Amino acid sequence: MMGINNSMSLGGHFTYLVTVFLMIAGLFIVIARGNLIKKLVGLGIFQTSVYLLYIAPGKLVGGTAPILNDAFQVYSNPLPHVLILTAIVVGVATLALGLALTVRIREAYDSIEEDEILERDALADRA
Amino acid sequence: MKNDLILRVMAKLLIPFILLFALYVQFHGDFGPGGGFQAGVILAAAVIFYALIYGHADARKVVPEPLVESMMAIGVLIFAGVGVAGLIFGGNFLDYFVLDQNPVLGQHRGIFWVEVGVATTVSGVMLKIFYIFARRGQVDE
Amino acid sequence: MVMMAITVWLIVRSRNLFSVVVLSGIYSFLMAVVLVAMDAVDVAMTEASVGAGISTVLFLGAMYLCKSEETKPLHKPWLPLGVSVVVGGLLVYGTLGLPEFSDANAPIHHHVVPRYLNDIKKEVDLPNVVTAVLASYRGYDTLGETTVVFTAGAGVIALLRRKRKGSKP
Amino acid sequence: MNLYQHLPALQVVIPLMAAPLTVLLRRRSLAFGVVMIATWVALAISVLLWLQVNQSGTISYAIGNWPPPWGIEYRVDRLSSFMLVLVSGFAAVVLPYSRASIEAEVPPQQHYLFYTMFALCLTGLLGISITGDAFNIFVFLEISSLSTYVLIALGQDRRALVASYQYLIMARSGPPSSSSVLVCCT
Repeated sequence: MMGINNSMSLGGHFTYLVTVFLMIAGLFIVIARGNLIKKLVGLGIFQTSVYLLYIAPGKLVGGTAPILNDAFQVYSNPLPHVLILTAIVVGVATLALGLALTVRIREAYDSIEEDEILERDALADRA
Repeated sequence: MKNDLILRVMAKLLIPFILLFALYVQFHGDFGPGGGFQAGVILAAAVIFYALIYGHADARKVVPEPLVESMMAIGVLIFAGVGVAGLIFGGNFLDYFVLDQNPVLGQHRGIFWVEVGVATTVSGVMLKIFYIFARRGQVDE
Repeated sequence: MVMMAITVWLIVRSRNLFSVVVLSGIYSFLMAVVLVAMDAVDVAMTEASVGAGISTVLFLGAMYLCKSEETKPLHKPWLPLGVSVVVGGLLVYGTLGLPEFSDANAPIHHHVVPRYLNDIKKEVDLPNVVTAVLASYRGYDTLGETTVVFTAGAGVIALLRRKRKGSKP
Repeated sequence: MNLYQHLPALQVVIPLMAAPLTVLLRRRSLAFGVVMIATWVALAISVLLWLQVNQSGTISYAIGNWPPPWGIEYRVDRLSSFMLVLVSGFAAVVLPYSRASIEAEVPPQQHYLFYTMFALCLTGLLGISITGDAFNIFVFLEISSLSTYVLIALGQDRRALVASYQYLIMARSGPPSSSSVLVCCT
């Protein structure tokens, strides 16, 4: 509820600003951090911010959840919900695969830091 | 953790309710929030909970791994099968209108089976991934 | 939402992977709360069960197999920071063009949705519009989604199944 | 029922159904056979579709019998039918020869999973080419890319793992950002 009140008082674009902040924070983690698991966390944040970006425009103040009932007239937009449900599922599928790859990398290199991995590759190439 | 009495008793109390809740989410998804995907995840969570308290070996006895692996495939086949059933009864692919004389009932039937397929695949995959991670850990340490 | 921003800030700062994972679970829960506030109950339920439940379990499982401390980065993060800020600036510029929050005249409410809301009674007759659209109108997407999950499962098996002795190079 | 009319749906669904079948069967020769049949049938369908489009113009197929803006539409025009022939043709040619090389590189109990992934990758690529719905492209893009990560990482070289991981990160950052741009633009 807090989000909604804030967004009302801040001229209607507050939601979008928070979304953008979350998005760049996720992007920053993905680019700047060398740890492979941390990168995946960043990717997750990046994705959830996109969910928010889709869901937020569909909300109507005074509307209810899109479950039909004679007592209500105004509903929030169901279409983004459908799309984002699918996107969440896809996201968790990718996450699982990414973690599996991380585990394999750690077994092959004994490290999950990007810099160390690149170093070891360079060493192996020279040898 | 395996021998903690409180955990074991609480788990025994809770797991049936989690399973029941999963079924509720599955079949009540048409009327309230919920659906196949959420139900599948909750179902998998119940078994994961069991595995955490009683150990992986016991969990594998209750829900054996080959079963889990086939569940993954069967779910997709159920879903695609509903689509092909639409073809066979003379409609387009995934056409639920033709599944019953009454098109609206046909829709209900189609959605029901589709959700069953989704739940089967999702719970199968989640469990399988959990089992595999758990087993890797045992080999490693 | 402010709490979410704080959580994310902590995630960026923290080096202990365990706390990062727990924080991301908290973040998912907060996200689910926000989604409920936005009337997306189905999505919120999924986000809570997936984001806070399954992904945390997966992360912990993976961390059990790897070590849980992040090393200090070798280079200064100015370049990535710059890139992120530029992208953020572009996005803020983009959002200025978006309709106001909760604007009933926005195009998103007029394209296909009225038909979903009005005709669902006689065409599908399920009260939960999200389920109806998901499983029927856009059922093919859901088939694709199920296949994605299946792909991930089979992929994890392919990557992580324990090898028999001697098959390793 | 007239099969000829349903070719656009069958084009994607046949390889899609082949994938879980391989997991169920689990024997690698059976899996190979199933995927082989599916691939060649897909090739035949795509050639038929190509001829059909050349004769009678763009085909539109409404999945689930919902008219396009509400449901998902498959659209086969000249370009996409050509892409279909190209993709399934490559798959059909590559598959028989892949058998020998995966026998050399992949541990034997993973062989059937290679074929699963192959079928899924084909499904995804065909789905991307044929669909007329933006979100559907995203879903099928995910199918093909997830299976591609696995196909890359299945090899024995450990650098393949890192390459696959980087591919995953890149590809995952792409769609959300592009889709957010999409939202901002519309």
